[in-house]
This record gives sequence, C-alpha cells and structure tokens, in this order.
Amino acid sequence: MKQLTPDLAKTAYKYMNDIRHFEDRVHKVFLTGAIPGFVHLYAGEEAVAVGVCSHLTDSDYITSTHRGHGHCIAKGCDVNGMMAEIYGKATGLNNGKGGSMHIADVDKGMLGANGMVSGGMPIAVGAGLRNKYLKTDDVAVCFFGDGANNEGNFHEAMNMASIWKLPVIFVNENNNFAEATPQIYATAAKTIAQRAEAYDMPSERVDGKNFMAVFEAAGRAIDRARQGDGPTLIECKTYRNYGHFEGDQQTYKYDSPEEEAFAKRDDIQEFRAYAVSEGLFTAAEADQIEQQSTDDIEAAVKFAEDSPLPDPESLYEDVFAD
Amino acid sequence: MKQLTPDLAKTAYKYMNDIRHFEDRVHKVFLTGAIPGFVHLYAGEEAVAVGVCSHLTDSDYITSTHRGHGHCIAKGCDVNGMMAEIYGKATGLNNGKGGSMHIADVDKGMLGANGMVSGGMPIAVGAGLRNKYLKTDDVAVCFFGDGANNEGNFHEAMNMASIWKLPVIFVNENNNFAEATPQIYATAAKTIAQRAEAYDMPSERVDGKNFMAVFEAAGRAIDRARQGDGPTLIECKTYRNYGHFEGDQQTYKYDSPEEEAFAKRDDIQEFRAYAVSEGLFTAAEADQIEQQSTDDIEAAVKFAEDSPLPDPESLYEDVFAD
Amino acid sequence: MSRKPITFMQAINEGLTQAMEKDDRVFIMGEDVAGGAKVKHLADKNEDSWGGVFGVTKGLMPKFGRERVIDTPVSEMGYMGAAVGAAITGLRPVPELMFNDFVGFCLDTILAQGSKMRYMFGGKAKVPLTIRTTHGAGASGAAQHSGSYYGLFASIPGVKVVVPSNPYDAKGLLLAAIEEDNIVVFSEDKTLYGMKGDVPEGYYKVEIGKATITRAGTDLSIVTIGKMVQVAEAVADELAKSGIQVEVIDLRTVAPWDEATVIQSVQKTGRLIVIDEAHPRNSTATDIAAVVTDKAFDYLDGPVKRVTAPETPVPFASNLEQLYMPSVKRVLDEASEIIDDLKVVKA
Amino acid sequence: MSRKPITFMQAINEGLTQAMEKDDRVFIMGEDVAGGAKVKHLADKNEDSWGGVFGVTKGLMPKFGRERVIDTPVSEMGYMGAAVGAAITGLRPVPELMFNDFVGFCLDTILAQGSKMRYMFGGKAKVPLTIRTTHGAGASGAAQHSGSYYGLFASIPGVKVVVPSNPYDAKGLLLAAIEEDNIVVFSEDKTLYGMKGDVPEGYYKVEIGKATITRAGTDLSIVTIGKMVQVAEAVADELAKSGIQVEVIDLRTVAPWDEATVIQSVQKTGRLIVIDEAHPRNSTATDIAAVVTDKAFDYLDGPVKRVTAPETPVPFASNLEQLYMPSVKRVLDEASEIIDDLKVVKA
Ligand SMILES: Cc1ncc(C[n+]2csc(CCOP(=O)(O)OP(=O)(O)O)c2C)c(N)n1
Ligand SMILES: Cc1ncc(C[n+]2csc(CCOP(=O)(O)OP(=O)(O)O)c2C)c(N)n1
Ligand SMILES: [Mg+2]
Ligand SMILES: [Mg+2]
Repeated sequence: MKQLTPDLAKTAYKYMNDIRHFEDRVHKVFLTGAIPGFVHLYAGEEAVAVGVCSHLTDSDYITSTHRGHGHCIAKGCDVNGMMAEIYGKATGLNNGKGGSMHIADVDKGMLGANGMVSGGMPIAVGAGLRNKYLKTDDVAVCFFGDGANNEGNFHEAMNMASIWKLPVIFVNENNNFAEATPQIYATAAKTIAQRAEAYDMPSERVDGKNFMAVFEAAGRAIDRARQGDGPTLIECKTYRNYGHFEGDQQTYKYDSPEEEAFAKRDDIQEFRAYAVSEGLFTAAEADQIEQQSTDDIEAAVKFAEDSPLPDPESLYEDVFAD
Repeated sequence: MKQLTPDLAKTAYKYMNDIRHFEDRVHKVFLTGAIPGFVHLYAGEEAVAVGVCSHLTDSDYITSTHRGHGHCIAKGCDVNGMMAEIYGKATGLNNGKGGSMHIADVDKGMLGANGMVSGGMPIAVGAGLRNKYLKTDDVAVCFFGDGANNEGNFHEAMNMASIWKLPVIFVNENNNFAEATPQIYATAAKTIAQRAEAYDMPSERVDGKNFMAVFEAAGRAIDRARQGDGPTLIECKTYRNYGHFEGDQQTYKYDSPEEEAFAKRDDIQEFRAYAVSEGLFTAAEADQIEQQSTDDIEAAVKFAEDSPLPDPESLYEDVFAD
Repeated sequence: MSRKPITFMQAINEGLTQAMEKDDRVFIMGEDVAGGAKVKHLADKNEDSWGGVFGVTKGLMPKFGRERVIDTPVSEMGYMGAAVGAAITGLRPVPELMFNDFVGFCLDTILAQGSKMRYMFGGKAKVPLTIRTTHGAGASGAAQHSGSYYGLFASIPGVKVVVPSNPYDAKGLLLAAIEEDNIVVFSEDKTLYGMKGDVPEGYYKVEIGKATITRAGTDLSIVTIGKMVQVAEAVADELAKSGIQVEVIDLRTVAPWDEATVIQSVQKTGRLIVIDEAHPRNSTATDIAAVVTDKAFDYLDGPVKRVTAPETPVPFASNLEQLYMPSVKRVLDEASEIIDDLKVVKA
Repeated sequence: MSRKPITFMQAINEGLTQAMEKDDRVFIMGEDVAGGAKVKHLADKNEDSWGGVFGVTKGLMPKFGRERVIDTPVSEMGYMGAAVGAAITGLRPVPELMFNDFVGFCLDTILAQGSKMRYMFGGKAKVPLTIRTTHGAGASGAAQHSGSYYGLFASIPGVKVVVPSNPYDAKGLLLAAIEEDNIVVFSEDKTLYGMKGDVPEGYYKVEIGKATITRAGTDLSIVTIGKMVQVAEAVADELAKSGIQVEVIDLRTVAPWDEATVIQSVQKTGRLIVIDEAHPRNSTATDIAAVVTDKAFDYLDGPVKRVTAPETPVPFASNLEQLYMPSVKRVLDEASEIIDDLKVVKA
C-alpha cells in the first residue's frame, strides 16, 4: 500500500489548496457574471478527492460528478485548461464545448465530470471491466454522492462490479444533501456504507474531513482491487462549503449544532496541522505551497480570461469520429 | 391476521389447481400453434401466488410479471377471459389486445402482467402511495423475480416504499433462474431477502413450495402494512415446472441433485396432504375441487376457441381516453 | 375574469395551486419540489422551503403540506413509475422531471408502461398523469441540461405533449392537462420563466390540440413551438419591411398538433417555415413538413423549410450556444429559398 | 470470395465470430448471450449454452469463452453504461439489448452519455460501440416486445443506426459497424432471422451510410427500411402489371441515411413512397419526406407518401397485428393518390 511520504504529502497538500482556491475563485467570478451556467463547487470536500487520488496514476481511471472540479484537480488535470473550460473558451480542456459539468481528460484517466446524477457509475464499471479484460492492475474509482446512491444505477453498478470482481472503488461523498434534500430523508439505509452488504462487498465509513482516514481506507481498497480481490465501497462523511449550485440560498442549512460544527471543520487546516506535526512538511513549506497555489489559480483565471472564444465552425465538429 | 379457515383453504386449493391446469393446458395448446407469441408458464409456483393473494380483497392491488397467469388467477381474474386473451380473442380480458404478458383487470385490483422485467415494481409503489394518500388500509403486493432484483427499479422501489412507509409487500419469486442465468451468478447478495436491510425493511425468506410458509409470512407482512407499519420483502424459494418460455430447451437444468429434488416437489400435492391432515378439507372434497378445476379450465379453452377475433376497427381504438 | 401581469413561472405556480384546490386527488412530486424534507426548521408548511430547483413550485408545500407536495429521492424511474401506478389507481399525479434531458432515466415508465396501458388493457384503464418538465438551450446548461425532447415524447403513441410560449397559455394549458385522463408531457422552456404577461386570476383552460394564430398574414406561414414564436415574430417584423405579410402560428400542443389550423394557413399562404429548437432529425419539424406536404401539396409554392438546431449536442460556450438556437438571422438565411422567391413576387 | 446460403441469424453469428477473431478488443455482453453462467455442466466453452434468447450468439461462448461472451444480470442501464465505459477506455464492446423495446431502461447511457461524450469532451474521446438489438412486429410479441425504435435512436445526434434487410447486408454491415469508432445501433428484425441468402464466407464490409437500389425503375421510387423491402418488391410486382416501373431503395443505414441515392432516384421518378414499420410521428419516414421535399421539391409530381404503423401501440391479436404492419394492400390504398395518378399517366 502506498505510504504517505513527505513528497506525496506535499503534492496532496498542493492539490487540496488548488481545489479550495479554484472553487473560491470561481465562486467570486460567478457573481460577476463572467462564468455562465450551472456551477457546483467542491470546496470543503478536498480531503476526499485528494485522499483517494493520491493512490492513483494516469493509467487508473476515475469517473466524477456534476461537482467535479475537485476530482479533476486531484487526478492531475491542468487548472488553466479547467478554468478556461468553465469560462467556455477555446483553450479549455474540452475546447469550451463541455463546461463545468463535463470537464474531462481521458489521457489523464479522468473520464469526465457528469451532469447526470449517478451517470458515471456504470461507466466506472466499464473502465474496471476493461482493466480486468486487458489483465492490467489498473483500477477505476467511481465518485458519487449521497443523492446518487438512490438511483438505480448505483444498484446495477454495485452488483455488476461485485459478481465480476472488478477493480472498482466506489467512493461515496456523503455531504448530507442532494440539492436541498437530506440524505437521512431520501436514503432508507442507516448508512450508505451498509448498502455494500447487499452486494457482498466490503465497505468502510470514514470521516471525510480527515485526509488520513480517507487516504488509508482508499489505500486498502485500491490494494485489494489491484490484487484482483474486487470492489469496495467507501462512504466519506463530508460537507460542502457552498450551496448546491451557485445561487442556492441554502435555507436548509443547518439543522443542528452538530451539523454546523461538522460543516465548519476545515479539512485543509486539519491536514496541515497533522502533516506539520508528523514532520511531513514544515509550516514554512506549507505557507509556500499555499502561496504557490494562490498564484497558480490566479494565473488560471488570467489564462481563461485572456483566451479566445471557440471558432464558430467548431459547433459542427466532433459529433462523430471518422 | 387472516386465519386459514376451511373455506379459505378450499378456495386456495381451487386456485392452485386452476393455475396448474391452466398452465398445463396452455402448454399443450401452444404446441399446436393455436396460441402465438411469448408465453411464460407459472406451473410449479402456485403456492406463492395463492399463499399471498389469499389475504387480499378486490380493493387491494397487485402488480405482476411476464409470468403472470398465476397471479391473475390467484387475484380472482376470470379464467375464460384470461384464456381468450391468450388466444387473442375479442372476449379476452383485454379484448385480445394485450395477450399473455399484459393480462389485467383493474377492477379486481390486478394492475397487469408486465412484459418488462421489474416494470411492475414502481407501479406497485404508486398503488401503495395511493392507498396511503387516500387513508385506506388497502395494500399493494408487488410480485417480481430473482432476475428483476438486479434491475435499478428494485432499488428505487424498495427505497421509496421504505422512506414513505408505504403498504407495499414485495414478493420475490426466486425460481433460481432469470431465463438461463442462475440467480447465484447474477445476484451478488447471498440471499435476496438480505437486500431488504439496505432499505431498513423487514424481510423473510420462506420455502415457496410450502403454501403455509408463504401464507403465514404474507399474513404477517400484510397485517403490518394495513396497520401503517410499512413495507416488507418476502423471498420465496421456488422453481418453475416448464422452461423460461414455451420453446426453451432448458439445458441449464439441473445442476445438482438438490436442485433436481427441489424442482420435483409438488406444492399442490403438499398442500393437499397438509390440508387433509389438518382437517381443512377431506380427500373427497379435494378430488371434487380438482375435478371442478379441470372442468373449468376445459371450459375456458372451449370458450376461447369459440370466441371471435377482435373487430379490425379496434386496432385504432383506446389509445387515449376522452 | 380579472387579469394581472405575472411571470411564466408564477402562472404555472398558480395553475398548480388551482388544480390542487379544485381536486384533492391532484398532487405533485419530484426532486426538491418542496425541498428540505425532514429538516426540522423546514417542517410541514414552512415558507422557506425551496419549491423546486427553479422555484416554480415555491409556496405549494407551505399551502398544501408535504403529503401533497412530495419530495422524492433522486430516483426518476422509481417516482415516475410510482406516478403511473398512482394514476392508474385513481389519483391525478403531477410529477416533475427537473430537466427533460433526464428522460433516459425514466423512459420506460412512459414509453412501455403509462402510454400503452389503456390500449393493451383493452380500454379498461385510465392514466391521468401530467408530467412537468423543462427544455431549451440558452442558459449555458451544456450538453446534458439544454436539450429539447418534446419531439421524442411526441413520437410515442398515447402521449400528449404541450409546450406553452407565454404565461397565459402556460396556466391554461396546465389546467387543461391536469384535467386530461391521459399522459400529458407539459414542457416548459426554462429561459421563459421570467417572461411577464397578463393572466386571468381564476381557473380557465386553454384547449389541448389547438394552435393559435398570433399574427395573421397572407404570404408566408411560420409554425413555431414555445419560445420560437418570438423568433417568428421578429422575422415577421423584418419581412414586413419588404411588404411580406407573415402568419405566425404558435403550435401550443406538439402532440397531437393542430393539422387543421396549419393546413388552412398554408392553403392561404402557399409557403411554410417551421421553427423548432429541437434536434433536426425525426422531429416535430419533420413531422409537420411531411404531413403538410402530404395534405396540402397542391397549395405549396415551395418546399416547407425547417429551421432547427444543428445535428449536434448542445455546446457550452456561449457563442456556440447562440449559434445553436434558431435566430432571425438563421431563419432568413436557411429559408432564403422561399423568402427570396417571395420578395420577387412582392417586388 | 466463396459464398454459401445461410440464414440471417447465421450471418450475424458469422459476423460476430469474424470480428472477434480479427480484434481481441471486441467482446459481446448481454442477457444470456452465453447463458447458464456458473451452471457446472455449462462451464466455459460448453456447446449446450443458450447463445441468446433467439440463438443468434450460439456457439460464441464455446469458441471464445466466458471472458469475451459475458452474461449480464438483468440490468440494462448498468451493462450498457459499462459498455460505454469500456469503449471510451479502448475496448470495442458489442452489447445486446434483447428487444429494442427495453430502450427505456438504458436510454441515458446512449442519449446523454455515449452519444455526447466525443462532442462535449472537445473531440478528445472515441466511443467504438455497436449495440445489437431487435425490432419489429409479426411475432405476436404484443405491445412491449414488437416495437420498432430505430427512428428514436436515429433522432439522437452522434448515433448511427443500421437496419439490414437480408443476410448479406447483415454480416457486412455488422462488420462495418464494429470497425466504426462511434456508437452504432444495429437493429435486427426478429422475424427475418430465418431468412436465407448467399453470404461470402470471409470478412467483408457493407458501407455504412449507403443505400442500395434493389430494383431499378423510372416511374416511382419506394424507400424501405429492413423487412419492408419485401413489401416494396411485392408492390413493384403488382404495379408492373399496370406498366409502372418502380425503383426500390433499401436504406440499409437509417442514420445518417443516404440522401444522395434517394434524391437522385426521386429526380428521376418524381414520386416517392416511404414504407416504414415504425410508429408514424417524428420518425425516419417523416424525416425522409421532409428532406426530400425540401431538396427535390421541383422534381416532385406529388406528395411523398408514408406508409407506416398506425399511431397506436402494437396490438396482440394476430388479425390486428397483421393490419398494424404495412402490407401490399395498405401501400396500394394509402398511396393511391400518387399511384392512381401514375396509372392515368401510364394508361
Ligand atoms: C439523473 C439526474 N437527476 C437529477 C439531477 C438534478 N440534480 C443535480 S445534482 C442533484 C443532487 C445530487 O446529490 P448528490 O448525489 O448527493 O451530490 P452532491 O450535489 O451532494 O455532491 C440533483 C438531484 C441530475 N443532474 N441528474
Ligand atoms: C427490462 C427487461 N429486460 C429483459 C427482459 C427479457 N427477459 C424476460 S424474462 C427475463 C428473466 C426474468 O427473470 P426473473 O425475474 O427471475 O423471472 P422468471 O422468468 O424467473 O419468473 C428476461 C431477462 C425483459 N422482458 N424486460
Ligand atoms: Mg450530496
Ligand atoms: Mg427467476
């Protein structure tokens, strides 16, 4: 199992900061009107994406969700290309044709954010099937929300991954809500992790605000998958810092002091404190990483703003491969 | 809870025989070519349909499957109208426009056989929702197969019925196979009953060849539902006497002596022996019921054969209600 | 009946309210149509609940309670199938499919179940079901949240489809749909929600299956669906400068669409353009072109021109999305064949 | 290449076999495409396995093993989505949707995922995926197992659709489809499975997007899809008695259909009938009528006539089902307007 070396810890810390800065910045730009459409921010959930993806290489696959910026960054997508995509510019990762909900980078193993709740789940199973079919030891990670766990896709994907013992890790991001609907209302099971039993699949439920908890659970699951021991479900309890989408009034927050306390935990600060105390990096190094991250995201915004719109002719291109 | 009175036992025994004779007869007629299309026979599973439906009245609802003749008879549908429907005659329950896979009688609470595997599951939830919405104590029973338990519909229906505490009884007919695919291959869970836990729903697993086992489990579940205590899943282990559809070579039967022994149990004979030994009816009465049943089904075949084809104009009718 | 100017969104909200007041069997369900289920401070009848992702159903839960305004899990197949089940057993559900692009998650309940039940049961069942959904590009929703699939629904025998273009029609068509004993897909262009118009305060219906002529003319007919009536009106204004009198028909009902009105118009004008934002193949636009050509061939002075989306998914970038939708410029360009002809005639 | 007479079903089986021999990345999956998974006496490579509900894939598991002939649970959305996932990551899946009527269970994977991925990813992905399915009435399958939905698939930008009418085309089109880097829906009329025809033994392709003229004529064009070519040929025989020379076009590919061939034919004959068994609204038949009228208006001597299914679900009773499908009689009746005209011209 991959250990958290100082190098890996620094990379992880950088990615977590990149995500936070990216989202905070998008939040601000959205208010100016420069970014159009439906934008769902990942800030607050960094420990999940980065905790899991720290174990992956470019030849592992992930599928993502409508709240996909964090997964993209954690999987190594270029933040300039991402920001330009969200602005709808020609230099975007998808040439401006996808936008926030469809950022993808197949070469990096990032099979796309997905505007359909649960849409990525069977796709991840297909990527896992491919990994097994070609006798690789690559894995496929499927990120999905608490809302997605009530779609039929969850059931079919979990069942198929289990009967075929595929190298798929189902990572549930339980941030308490699907839009304005609490998980405890919509999901009959006491926990989402518990649902794995119905598929004879191992599962864990971890504190998703705690980087190490996610990192270690993911490590165990990914190891099993690489060794041909099949899929795992990991439920990560987390919380989003912003509304469901930009514009949400969030009248449904917070129902209890416990919820509020949990919501206000900062996974990045917690990881910094842990890493510094464990000697993985120093406070000065952390400061430096934070600054670098701020600069990188600032540069990404500038890159996006300075980029041209797509060529009108591209409207008609790339419907089919020839 | 409804007790098995002598009267109820006789009715149940009559229905079980009706189903068996009906199916045996359809099997024979199919070979002659007089019945066209895709026909799935229920023979061998009588104890399930009748064991459950013995608790129901016309104001309770059921949804059924492609293997629906047994459910129809158990719910009180007219066997003449059923047979005529299977022949595609104007006197059929659906005026000949539905056929074997779509027999329905909404007035009897029979919401239709269903050609779509799992298609009836959310419909049953809707009927349960209606029962609760109108503050009745009627229930909805959802019959579905082991194959259907791997469709997304299963997941969504079970979850909704549970969070809304609806009066729905999910009756799984686990006859080992979905077409030629064994349940143990396609279903990751060790049992189907076990899947109820993922929905915080009570469940039981019973010997579906044993009428009393089904009758009693159904009684408990239906009572709970009528009292507002929500849904239940009952898995009934059973086996079909014939192939998946008429024409199936059944090369997948039998994989073990245990399977064969189970397959050859006769739920009707077992119930007869039990009922006679308990004094619910006498052997002579049983003989009489059997004879009556044979006669009734013979009459149904004659009724169907003598009936006219639908009026050609009816092709265009009843697309919309006006 | 007294009238007041309200938005398209408010008109739908008012229609739902009045339908629910009139008939206890009418209820609504869908993802976050109330919002905040089980959140203590948003308990039954609380005013702060969401009321749908666009706010269209805001106020209904406070008024009718959570028993009649039902938040569902993210389970489109499940709750749409439940709506079919509730309808066939006597209720009158009005489920919401948040975006029509999610049709791929629930199509079976419409295509194979609800739309066929009455027919395959020999006429012995009714499925009174109104499915509200949204369509349309122009909100930067990208490929999975901007499609227009009313034509797909309209291809299914047994389904009626309604697409209102203004607040008045929205309310009246919705009330008519909810009174239907059939499946009606009621498709709302999400970019029209803020449009204002005079709407009667009371209960009224706009007949399903009837188009309306929004501008009379003698030279050229333009048939439109939903928001496209605005493009047609602008085209008409433009062509009026060349003395061309355009007749604009707002289809209102996409299935069954009003053949009589359209054909009568074409018999008068001899020329037809159909403006439809949906995908171009096997669509309502091709249906209209095919039927009109068939039934009014001898009246046509030129081919029926269809101005539609290109044969692509909806792109995200704003400049591409603008090009994707039919516009005055695109109509004038793509139908130049018959327009130029007309100009010659008129000159 | 040497040829032998085999059935439509065998031709497809041979196509699958040769595609799998040629390319290791090709595999098939679906419900019971092998059959008997985990049944001991039907273990890997056993000859007695089902090979699909119609037997089309019989022999493939014995030859290629269960790793490349994968039985799935009854989970259409799941395995079709998995096929999309396997395709975008480099394999070439050939999943089977047993009946096209089950489209409502898996549409999202095609409509919102597979067909849009390349476009919305900016051209940086390929989805080489051939979906085999079956359509068509005439087997007493009733309302949920007899539909023809190739037109629905064809309405989706980014999806190609192929409908073979004979064994030769079936094999050649299938091999061409599997070589495509796009989603192709390959739709088989289940009532054609027993049809015999000469088929080359080796590997060959029939070009996707090209129609074929099965009978040349100068008076009337008939465009057909799949099995309907047989109806058209019978109509042509019948009309030949009145001296009318019919040109019959077998479309082969429904999306994108071959505009050049159809329009050229119409430019010659001036008259067109489209025979299509699918539902009548927003269909391939209306698409053809609309496009041909648009692009060849000045060549047409009369309206394009569409002979299709009525606007109803498929009925079960055999007499009704026969009426449901286009037949020689129905073509002669429903297109009498242009046929009578022609007879006058010819007389
Ligand atoms: C198939 C589908 N249904 C509904 C929606 C609308 N929608 C977008 S996000 C969302 C909630 C998803 O909740 P969850 O899975 O918990 O993810 P989160 O937003 O909390 O990250 C819904 C219902 C959708 N995009 N796709
Ligand atoms: C949605 C759908 N998928 C597939 C089929 C084809 N099919 C018909 S019956 C069947 C097997 C069903 O198995 P099960 O649910 O166990 O019922 P059983 O036949 O054993 O009673 C299948 C796959 C179908 N009719 N509908
Ligand atoms: Mg969530
Ligand atoms: Mg079974």
